[in-house]
Amino acid sequence: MDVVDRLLGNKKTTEGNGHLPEDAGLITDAALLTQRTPWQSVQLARELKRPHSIEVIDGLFEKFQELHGDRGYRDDPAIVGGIAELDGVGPVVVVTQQRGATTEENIERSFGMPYPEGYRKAIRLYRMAEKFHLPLVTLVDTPGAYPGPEAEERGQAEAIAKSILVMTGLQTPIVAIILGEGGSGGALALAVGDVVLALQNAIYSVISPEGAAAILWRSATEAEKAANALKLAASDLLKLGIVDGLIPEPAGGAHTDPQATITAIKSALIVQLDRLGRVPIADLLSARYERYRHIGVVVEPLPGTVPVAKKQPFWRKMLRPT
Amino acid sequence: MDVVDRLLGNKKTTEGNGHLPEDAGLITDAALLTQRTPWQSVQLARELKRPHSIEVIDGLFEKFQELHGDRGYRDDPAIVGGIAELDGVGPVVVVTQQRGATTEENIERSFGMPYPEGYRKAIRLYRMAEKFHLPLVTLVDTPGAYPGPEAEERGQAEAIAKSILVMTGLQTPIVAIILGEGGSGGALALAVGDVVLALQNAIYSVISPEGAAAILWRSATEAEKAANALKLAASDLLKLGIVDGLIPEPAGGAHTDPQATITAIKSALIVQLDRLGRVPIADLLSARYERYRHIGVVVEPLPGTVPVAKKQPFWRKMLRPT
Amino acid sequence: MPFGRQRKEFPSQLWTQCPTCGEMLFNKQLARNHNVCTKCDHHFRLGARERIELLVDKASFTEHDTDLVSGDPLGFADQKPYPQRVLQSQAKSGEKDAAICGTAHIDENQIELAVMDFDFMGGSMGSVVGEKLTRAAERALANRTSLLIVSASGGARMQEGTLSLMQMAKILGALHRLDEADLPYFSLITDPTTGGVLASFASLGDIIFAEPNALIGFSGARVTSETIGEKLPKGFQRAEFVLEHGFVDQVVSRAQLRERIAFFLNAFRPGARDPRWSL
Amino acid sequence: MPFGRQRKEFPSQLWTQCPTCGEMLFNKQLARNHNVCTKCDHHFRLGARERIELLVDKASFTEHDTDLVSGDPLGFADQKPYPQRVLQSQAKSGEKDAAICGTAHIDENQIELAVMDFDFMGGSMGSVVGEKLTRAAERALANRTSLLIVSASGGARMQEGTLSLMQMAKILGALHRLDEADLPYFSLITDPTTGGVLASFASLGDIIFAEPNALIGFSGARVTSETIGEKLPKGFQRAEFVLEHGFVDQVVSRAQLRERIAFFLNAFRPGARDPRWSL
Ligand SMILES: [Zn+2]
Ligand SMILES: [Zn+2]
Repeated sequence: MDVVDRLLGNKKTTEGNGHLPEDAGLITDAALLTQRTPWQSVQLARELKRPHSIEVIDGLFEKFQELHGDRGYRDDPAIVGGIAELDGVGPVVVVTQQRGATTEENIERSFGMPYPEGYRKAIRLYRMAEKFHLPLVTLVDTPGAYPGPEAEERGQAEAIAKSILVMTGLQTPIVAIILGEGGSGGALALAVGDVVLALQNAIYSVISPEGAAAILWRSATEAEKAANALKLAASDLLKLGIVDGLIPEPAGGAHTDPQATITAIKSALIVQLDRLGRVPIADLLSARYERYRHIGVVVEPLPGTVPVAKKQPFWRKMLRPT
Repeated sequence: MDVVDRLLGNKKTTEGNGHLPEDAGLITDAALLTQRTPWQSVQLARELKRPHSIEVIDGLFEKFQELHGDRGYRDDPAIVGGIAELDGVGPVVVVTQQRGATTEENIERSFGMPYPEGYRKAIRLYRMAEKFHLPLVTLVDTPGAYPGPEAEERGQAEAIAKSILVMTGLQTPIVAIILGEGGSGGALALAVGDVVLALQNAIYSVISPEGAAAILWRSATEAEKAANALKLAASDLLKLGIVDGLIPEPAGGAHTDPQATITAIKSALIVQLDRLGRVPIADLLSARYERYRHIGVVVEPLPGTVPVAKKQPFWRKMLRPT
Repeated sequence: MPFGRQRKEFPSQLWTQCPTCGEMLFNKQLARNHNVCTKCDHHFRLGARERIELLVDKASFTEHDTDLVSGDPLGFADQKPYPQRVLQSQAKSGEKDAAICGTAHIDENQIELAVMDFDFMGGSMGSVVGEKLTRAAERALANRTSLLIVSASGGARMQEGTLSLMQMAKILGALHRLDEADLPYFSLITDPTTGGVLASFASLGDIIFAEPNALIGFSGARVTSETIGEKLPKGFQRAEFVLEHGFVDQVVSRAQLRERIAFFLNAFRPGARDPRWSL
Repeated sequence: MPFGRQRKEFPSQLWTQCPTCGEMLFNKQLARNHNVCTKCDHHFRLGARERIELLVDKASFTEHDTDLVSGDPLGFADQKPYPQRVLQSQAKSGEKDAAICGTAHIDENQIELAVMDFDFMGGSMGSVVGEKLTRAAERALANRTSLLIVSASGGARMQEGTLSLMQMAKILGALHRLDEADLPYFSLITDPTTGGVLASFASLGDIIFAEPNALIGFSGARVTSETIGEKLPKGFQRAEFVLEHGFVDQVVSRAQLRERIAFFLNAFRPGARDPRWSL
């Protein structure tokens, strides 16, 4: 079922955006959401006390061993990755961005804005997951890739592009979860997956509301307007088919009860990895290709050329929760 | 036929070291060589007027288009590579080290001593050869990999290791030619091939004679002694099975008639690429594996026949000052 | 000499002043020289249609997906509604969106060609550009031919929000299949190419060409210099700078582009491969 | 306090002074602590046999290729003939050459293990080391098990000239086959690991461990600083420095090594892989 149909409302609401059945307590129908304004989501997604990646990793996994380095230039602390043990699933590869909890940590981790070597470390770990047939779990939380001149000189654009390319063809299941802020290409470089989930108050945008306001409204103070226009809130992303399901947060937001949030993430993750684990890898790759192939809205006036909804891969039925 | 047999002289001299039939005017039997002392070879191999890589490329190929960059840090001028057209063979990928003809050029090209990014550019081109099924031709001429601290920081060792690893498994024919000085690992990173040729007065060594003299004779002035001991001259490399054939040079050395030298290189290259082109790739890879698998000399007596030294208290040797 | 006075003597619709050497250039002559200054080789930007004419064998270009136009999935409006911006750009540029795609021949090699048009909303990439480029890659895969993408873009199109961002993954998914099939993909980066376009297909060609002095960067130079609060190195984010840093294979001036691309098309042409080498 | 006076009070065959904290350590106790200073965690070098004992499940090590010894292919002699050096090293170290290889278990995972012995001619790599390590990799491939190589070496062995250099390609050829078969290769880098050993198998593990403060470098620090004629940065070529620069996954102190390696062996164990994911 493609995005156009979804936008026209030709979808069974019980199937949310049609990517996932309702299971694992995921929100798959935006209509069921207690609405917040996009601007409120921006605030919550950036909330300093919101559980950050390392805290989430500690809560999600039995054991975690961090692996360092891109094998070419430097170990970037803004990207944290390694091997972890997940209850009932076994070993997985985890890759995430890490913001700091303190100013010192933020400086060390460049506020969760990775350098090219960070993305190259991520690529190395993606390939490790593929080589050893381990599922890949990514946690996304970044204002964006680091924009400094050194990052430009070392190929920020190439590193992001390569990371996305590798993920599109990686021969192992991938679950990507937007934890907080999904900042443009710097986030996408970790967010190509078979299933993409977002926390209920996460945001994911092509540009920060401030950036868009500065360019389109010529005033950074219009950030709230931009946030509304950009449809960057999780509920919008669900409607647009960019994320497949939302992980509920406590009423006051994730930071009011990190433990409950992490528990919700964990149960969602286990269910999704179990589902994907039952899909033959070749089908997984075609489905991943189709997932992105159908994102976007185009109008093609010539009769008969408007893309029709693709029939679901055969394994979709057998993935209904039993 | 393995190296031990060769060393024991159990080989048909007409077959040289047994790797290649006599063809294309190659010298495959060291006995047929007009002998020079190793030290004379060292001088000739380092002769400033000796034809260097770019000059050789210009002479060998119809067209050459250089490709730049490692896609990660920098374009290293000490490594020159690209796509070239070879008479009767078609397009090939060429990768080489380039020393300078002038002091300025030598400084720009760090005297033909590549940085890690140089080897990473080479690896990128090796893989391009594989992807597009083009044979790979490498020309080796370097005092060694650049030994400065920046090179260490950017992973000189990793880059060389990776380059060698990739060549051992590259799914396309490889002909490596030692033009002048083959300086240790920095040379080997370009010199793993199905066929490895050397110019008659080239040298190829695990360490420079000066370096060996400083360490083993504790005086750099013993370099000539070291050169003799190291068996680094082309004729020795042929006997040892490290190179498969020698390309004859004009009587006075390559620099006395670069054009004649290049013509000899060209005819040898065409014959070898034609031979390799007729080998199915799977067989080529096994043969390449076996080629290196059998280099080296070990003695394996029946168990017990080797005198066993009596052990010291184990903590004695552990605690030798570090 | 005082160009201020000079310019008056040159009606601007007929003449253009070269920003590099100051020469006043007769527009028709400039166009005949593919927008390259006849005096100092300064490369002005070149329109998408002129670019195609420059690159392909005469009359060999067959355009595809000509009627594909943008929707308004977000109902986006800033100072103007998005659909209105699109209509204005269509009127101004005479194109339906920021990419023109088709099948063509270069030196008798059939290729799929996609050329971005900076004149259309700054060459920004939304769903239409994503769809057209993806189809071009899929056609190359189906026809077992090479793909050439000419980039000129400010990046992803804000007015389609995160959907524009997703086009990066959509196109790269198709390029990954091309790569798996060992089919050549060439990227030609022209002035300016930034943001999400550089951070996806533009940076991943088997061979990457750039035009002289083209602006090539991920973040806008403004953002970048603000990040460190200092001036940027000379030539920062220019083609020659990017070449030195290892991310571009060749900087090629416009006059040689076609022949240069043909060289690699011929070198990588399946015909040029020796079947005896294939597994 | 004046260690000069102190040392007299400690007969050196019984006591060792820690170069980091200055503590006088009772040798037997130091050995029991696997040569790690009980006061400041300084890691002394550890012999190959003790290393094996430290890493593998009790009594699980079966040695292979025990009698493999070096020839003298070059007839090499510097101040002493090479064969004489070898005999002396054999006598001094009690080993036949600079690597000990065998099959063992770590946390019940069968692996092929190769441990270099710095006490034997500085752990230098000649034909014997090359042959033994290659056989170890080939056994791992044949048995579908993991391979662990513990490096400690000054590099290639000069006395076998270019033949020593070729061992790098020989071993890497075998490691490439291991990689193609998706079998895990672990590299543990110990003090010191330099030259041709670092520039081959030591730097290419799926996971690379290093011991604290181990010297890890391609060129000797002397050569390197002479190259630029200045002093080197603090910590240059030490494990922690190499970690920061991205070439080592983890710096692990000796006490945790076995458990840490076991973690990855279990994570990468074919049993741990879900067959449903394989193509
Ligand atoms: Zn001009
Ligand atoms: Zn101590």
